[in-house]
Amino acid sequence: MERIRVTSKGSAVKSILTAFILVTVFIGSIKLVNLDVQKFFERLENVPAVIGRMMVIDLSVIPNALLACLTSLSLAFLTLVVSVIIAMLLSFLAARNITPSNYLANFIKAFFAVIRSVPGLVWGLMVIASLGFGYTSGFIAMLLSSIGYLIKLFTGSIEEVGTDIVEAMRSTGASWFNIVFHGLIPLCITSFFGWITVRFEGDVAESIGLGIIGVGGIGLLLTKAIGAYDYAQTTTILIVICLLMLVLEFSMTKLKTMVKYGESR
Amino acid sequence: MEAVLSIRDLVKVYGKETRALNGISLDFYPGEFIVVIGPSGAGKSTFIRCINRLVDPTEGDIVFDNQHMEKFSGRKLRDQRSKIGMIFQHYNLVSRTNVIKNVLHGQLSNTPLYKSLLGLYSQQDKQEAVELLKKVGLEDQMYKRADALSGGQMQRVGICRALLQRPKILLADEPIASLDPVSANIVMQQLHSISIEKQLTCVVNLHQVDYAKRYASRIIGIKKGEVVFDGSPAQLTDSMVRDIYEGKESQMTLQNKGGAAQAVANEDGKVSGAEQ
Amino acid sequence: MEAVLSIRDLVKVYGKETRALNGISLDFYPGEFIVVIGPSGAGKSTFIRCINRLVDPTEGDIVFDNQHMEKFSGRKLRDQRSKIGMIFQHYNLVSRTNVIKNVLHGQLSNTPLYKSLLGLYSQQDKQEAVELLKKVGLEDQMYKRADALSGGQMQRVGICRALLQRPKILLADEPIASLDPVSANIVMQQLHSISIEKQLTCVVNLHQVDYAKRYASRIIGIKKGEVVFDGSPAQLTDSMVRDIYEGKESQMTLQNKGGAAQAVANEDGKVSGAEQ
Amino acid sequence: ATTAEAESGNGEWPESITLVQMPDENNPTEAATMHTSLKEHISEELGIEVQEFDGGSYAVGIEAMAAGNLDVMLASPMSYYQAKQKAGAELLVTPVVPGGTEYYTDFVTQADNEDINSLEDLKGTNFAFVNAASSSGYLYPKATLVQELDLDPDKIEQSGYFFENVVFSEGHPNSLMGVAMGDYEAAAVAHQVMEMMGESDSFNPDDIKVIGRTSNIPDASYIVRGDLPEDFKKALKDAFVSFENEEYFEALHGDAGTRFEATEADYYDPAIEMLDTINALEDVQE
Amino acid sequence: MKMRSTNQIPIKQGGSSKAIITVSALLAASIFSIYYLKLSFIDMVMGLPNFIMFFFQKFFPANLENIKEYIPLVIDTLGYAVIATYISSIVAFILGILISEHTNKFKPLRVFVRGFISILRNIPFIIWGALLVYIFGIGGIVGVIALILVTVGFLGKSYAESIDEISGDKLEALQANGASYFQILFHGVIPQFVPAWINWTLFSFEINVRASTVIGLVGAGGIGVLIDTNINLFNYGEALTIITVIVCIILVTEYVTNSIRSRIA
Ligand SMILES: Nc1ncnc2c1ncn2[C@@H]1O[C@H](COP(=O)(O)OP(=O)(O)OP(=O)(O)O)[C@@H](O)[C@H]1O
Ligand SMILES: Nc1ncnc2c1ncn2[C@@H]1O[C@H](COP(=O)(O)OP(=O)(O)OP(=O)(O)O)[C@@H](O)[C@H]1O
Ligand SMILES: [Mg+2]
Ligand SMILES: [Mg+2]
Repeated sequence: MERIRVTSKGSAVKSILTAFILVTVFIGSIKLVNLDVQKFFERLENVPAVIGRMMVIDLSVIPNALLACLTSLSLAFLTLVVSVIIAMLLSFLAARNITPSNYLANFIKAFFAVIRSVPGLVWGLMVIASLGFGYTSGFIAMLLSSIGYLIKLFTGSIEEVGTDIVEAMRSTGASWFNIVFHGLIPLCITSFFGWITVRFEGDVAESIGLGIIGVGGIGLLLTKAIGAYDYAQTTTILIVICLLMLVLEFSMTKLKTMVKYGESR
Repeated sequence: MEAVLSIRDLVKVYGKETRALNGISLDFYPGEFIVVIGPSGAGKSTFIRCINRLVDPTEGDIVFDNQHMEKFSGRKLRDQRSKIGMIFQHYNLVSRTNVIKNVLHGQLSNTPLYKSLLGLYSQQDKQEAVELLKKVGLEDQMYKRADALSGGQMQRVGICRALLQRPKILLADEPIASLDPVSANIVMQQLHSISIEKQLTCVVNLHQVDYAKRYASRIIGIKKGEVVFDGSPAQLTDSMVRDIYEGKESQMTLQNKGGAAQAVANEDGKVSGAEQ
Repeated sequence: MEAVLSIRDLVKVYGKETRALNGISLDFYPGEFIVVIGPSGAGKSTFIRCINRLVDPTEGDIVFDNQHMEKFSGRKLRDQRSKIGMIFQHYNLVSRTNVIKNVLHGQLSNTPLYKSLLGLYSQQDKQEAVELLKKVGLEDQMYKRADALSGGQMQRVGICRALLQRPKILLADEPIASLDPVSANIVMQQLHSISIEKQLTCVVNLHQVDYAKRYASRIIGIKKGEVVFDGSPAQLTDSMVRDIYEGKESQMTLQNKGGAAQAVANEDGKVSGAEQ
Repeated sequence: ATTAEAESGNGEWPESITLVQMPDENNPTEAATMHTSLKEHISEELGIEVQEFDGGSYAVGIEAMAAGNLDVMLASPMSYYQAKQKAGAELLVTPVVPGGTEYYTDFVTQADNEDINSLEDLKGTNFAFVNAASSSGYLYPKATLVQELDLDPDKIEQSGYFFENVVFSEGHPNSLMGVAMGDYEAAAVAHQVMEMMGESDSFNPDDIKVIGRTSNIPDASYIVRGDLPEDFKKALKDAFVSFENEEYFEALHGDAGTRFEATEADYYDPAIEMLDTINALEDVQE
Repeated sequence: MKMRSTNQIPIKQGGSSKAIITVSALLAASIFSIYYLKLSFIDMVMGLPNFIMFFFQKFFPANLENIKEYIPLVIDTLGYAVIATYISSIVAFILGILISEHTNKFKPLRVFVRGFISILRNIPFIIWGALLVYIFGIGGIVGVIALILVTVGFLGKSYAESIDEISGDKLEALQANGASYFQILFHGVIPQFVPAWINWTLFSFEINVRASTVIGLVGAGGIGVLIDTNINLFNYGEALTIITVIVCIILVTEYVTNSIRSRIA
């Protein structure tokens, strides 16, 4: 009886080869970095003790924490607003299916890949040496990497949505801006919402890291609590941060569904 | 009369091997209502999409409005395209935007960006959009989101969008594939009467030979990327139709051979019926 | 004879207001070839999708194969569904997967997960898939990705997928909307002959009244979510057809009134032509 | 330092100064409000605006000082030396606790490790420093080893020279936990960190054995940008010394009797000499 | 005609009050933030020349002396990144499926997982680091776990977004076939998901390479942590070399991402 293939000739070989390479790379990496898995399992027994130690809270820090949150949130918010505007424009220039020029697209992608890979401390150093301490510096330091991230996230989404809309609008003679504003933004807006939330969290997290360069806010408070080995305060501050972010996440999800399936107008 | 659109030796090769178009030369004149027929995969969609450069032709000239389409890019290409209306097989509406905005997209190329963003389309455009929507029976759905419409409703929105461009030539890729017969007839008739009224050239891909015969002023048969028929509906004889779709028939299993022949015969029967 | 599918008081309300189905009661018997016609937005697609619960009905009973479809979920629902083939208006193929795999998806419910993942479908299934593809003239495209096909080709893949399920009842939502007349006829004929051969009940949404009359053993007219006609093709008179599509007509602008009436007349002309 | 020179050339006082606190294990969460009182005091005394920030990195602070964006900061001996080289910094005041404080680093190993009981026994062990830029976690312990065991400072990190292997754990707690769990045989951990972690139950002090310690590390001092007018620096020093808010000192230094005292110019010299013995100062050029 | 008399044709119903409220709320929040944080845009512009000068004066020329010593560290970094990317892409895929509406109809679980990965993202790395060290001590395993924590939160969300984007149409056809949940997943969702999966996974590889700074903080090897050390020692030239090495790795990843995506799209 004749054998009927389900995949075209050679594609099975290709898949096996790919799988083989992937597995080899993985095993090779494990060998390379000397992972001691046994130790890992042995020490799992420490988990309850360590977690138990963290299970204390100190309510007295809450007012301070909330105030610091306001600072962090407003910094993150402002960074977000500016970076979303810039990143939106640039990401439409960088998305493969709508870019006016492939060279430009690649340049933008590469440029921000570089920006993303410069560590926070280096930005902090350069910004503070030129601007001095303060929120202005924090804003700039966060802005750059925030834009870098958003561009990556946005272009991903733009490249995923259908080309048929671009086609239809192109055929009306609509300009690039028209296609972007009337076609792609309405289409992508829901996924953009998702990314904006992710980045808002990222910005808040980054503002925590920015304690290093003298930017206050919840991050500094947290760093100090950790430095003082004050578990009660640390846990409390964490709970505040997480609650805040959960509220944010779920309200953005709500907003997103509203836009997606929302009132038909 | 001078041709609005003149196509010479058009070739389109997808990838390395698929020759979707294989040297097509045609002239289209103002006010013609051209229906393109041909078996599935013949290259009809590709042909139509080459005209407004949604697909870049591999070889050949496309002269529209005295200008070489294949040489343009950027602003120039957009200007040319704004003179070419297009209706898509799958509607291609912006699903999250409401109906009237989708229709107004037809005038984007003539509206400054800031105005279109604020929704400040000219009163005339808006009025025309509303009138077009009324014509196709969608005045009640004007503010519904495009994705809440049925297939047929969406298609009619797409037609309004193309007409709002006030084009010199109108391309349509199976515009009535998802319409019920009454809507289909009305749409075809509207296209037809607009074509006569404004001396607008229409190029329409159709699968329904009977509609082609009823509305076309000229029928073009494409098969395997080549023009195999070009003439008036009257010239399109039953044997001609069989010829155009023939390749298909022989592709079918032998077992069905009789059935297929029968089918074509039926088809012709129907066509002549419609002709009465 | 016992009904395969028996529908009682089916109601579907979208959102808060859109009553797409408004109390439909019907019985379908083995071997019937039912064509559902009706104006755009009448609820044809909704009706068909309620049968296999792709759309959850708001009220009413659907008894298929002696079991209440509306009560099932999980494994039971899947088993029921595997006995119902479906052909979609927009093909709904997995675009990044090749043609033969898309067809074999029809047998997923009878193939254990690990086997389907490794492509180990039974020889019989594979053989049948290949035969089906040959029947519709796609043997050369077997290993092409589904998104590299033309519209018509995709639709034929969708039909093969449904047939491979070896279903007890076959639902089709405008299966020939994007096919050229010969392919359309062949597809309809295949559906028809399979329906007779295997006593398979087919429920097909169509916009083409002529096709409906030619192939159906029973025609159902739906309008505004209600059954307005249920009878044999012979019973579907011209005035009946006008009646079914009438609402549409009056929706059109006054200006076009004459045209629309004319269109319906033409339609009837065509229909009777096809009847000859 | 271009702007700084322009400012100080004519001996005019600046309109405002920037004061930066650096991370310090004894900065509690309330420190922010506490520092405000110091800031207000100085501002009142000098009659100019004082801005106060919490910094996190000495390098950032020093570069900011070099660029004229920072005037006063808290510094350790090493950072003072770097700041002097890069930004011409001068010592200003030191908080002095009445009983005196002792900052030093312990050499630790597992309590049940019978083989290691003194610094000599560290030969051939896996050893963890904190970080190549850390004073208490690297420079001081290294200097102690070099001086006491007469080792070559440039070879200490090489595997097989003295230690079997040297790692940088990047944190005092990391080093301590690494030893407690047996990831390293020994490590250098700041004594104060050990005490604080012990108090907070982060580890069991019985797991750890101290086998040696460094000499005392001088207290961190406030340093000031050198190119400010002399009379301004003097006034600034007086402002610090006259600060007597007991709540502040209690909260930050654990003793209400603590006061700022003017720092002698040679206060850090012994420490810096010691750093020189391990060639730590070579890299710091202007 | 009737049209003539109604000379105003709105293009949406219900007026634009909603949009106006949204925009003014955003604007108000931005202005509040600027005021509250005392941001100075003049400073930013004035600081720009210094910023650029600082970079070129301090960081150039790159110090290539020790470049040989970096090779094992680069390999370590890549090894950790590979392992973390593999594991977190598997974990995140499962989580992503549990978050997406298309693939998980059980709302409470959806909400729970969404909250869970939101917490993963929002607890700052220093906390995870401290916890991990207290539990597992020091070493490669901790590094890998740390990286996984950094990545899973982000990747889970990204996967979920992309799965949401895959239209319900195709899934519907398989549903109608009576395919089981997992069959729909493997035959419907996954094939469509491949381009997005490659994009996000390689992006997470990039994140993991960059995160070698943070895994240094839990005592695992890698090159990133040397940037901070060198900056703290004022060895800017060397820091620049390391940054360049990381940038190169990331640019290669970006290039691979783009070329794979355009090949398989
Ligand atoms: N993007 C593409 N890449 C590769 N091949 C393509 C592509 N688009 C179409 N083709 C191939 O080109 C040929 C012509 O396709 P085209 O869509 O123009 O046919 P058609 O006449 O419109 O068919 P239908 O009536 O089914 O819509 C077909 O063989 C098709 O497989
Ligand atoms: N998902 C949905 N949400 C809200 N309303 C819907 C939805 N799907 C369909 N409708 C509405 O339900 C009604 C019936 O739609 P349906 O798609 O069943 O019509 P149809 O008869 O198939 O039309 P066509 O011939 O154009 O395909 C229409 O008024 C449509 O606007
Ligand atoms: Mg086509
Ligand atoms: Mg329908």
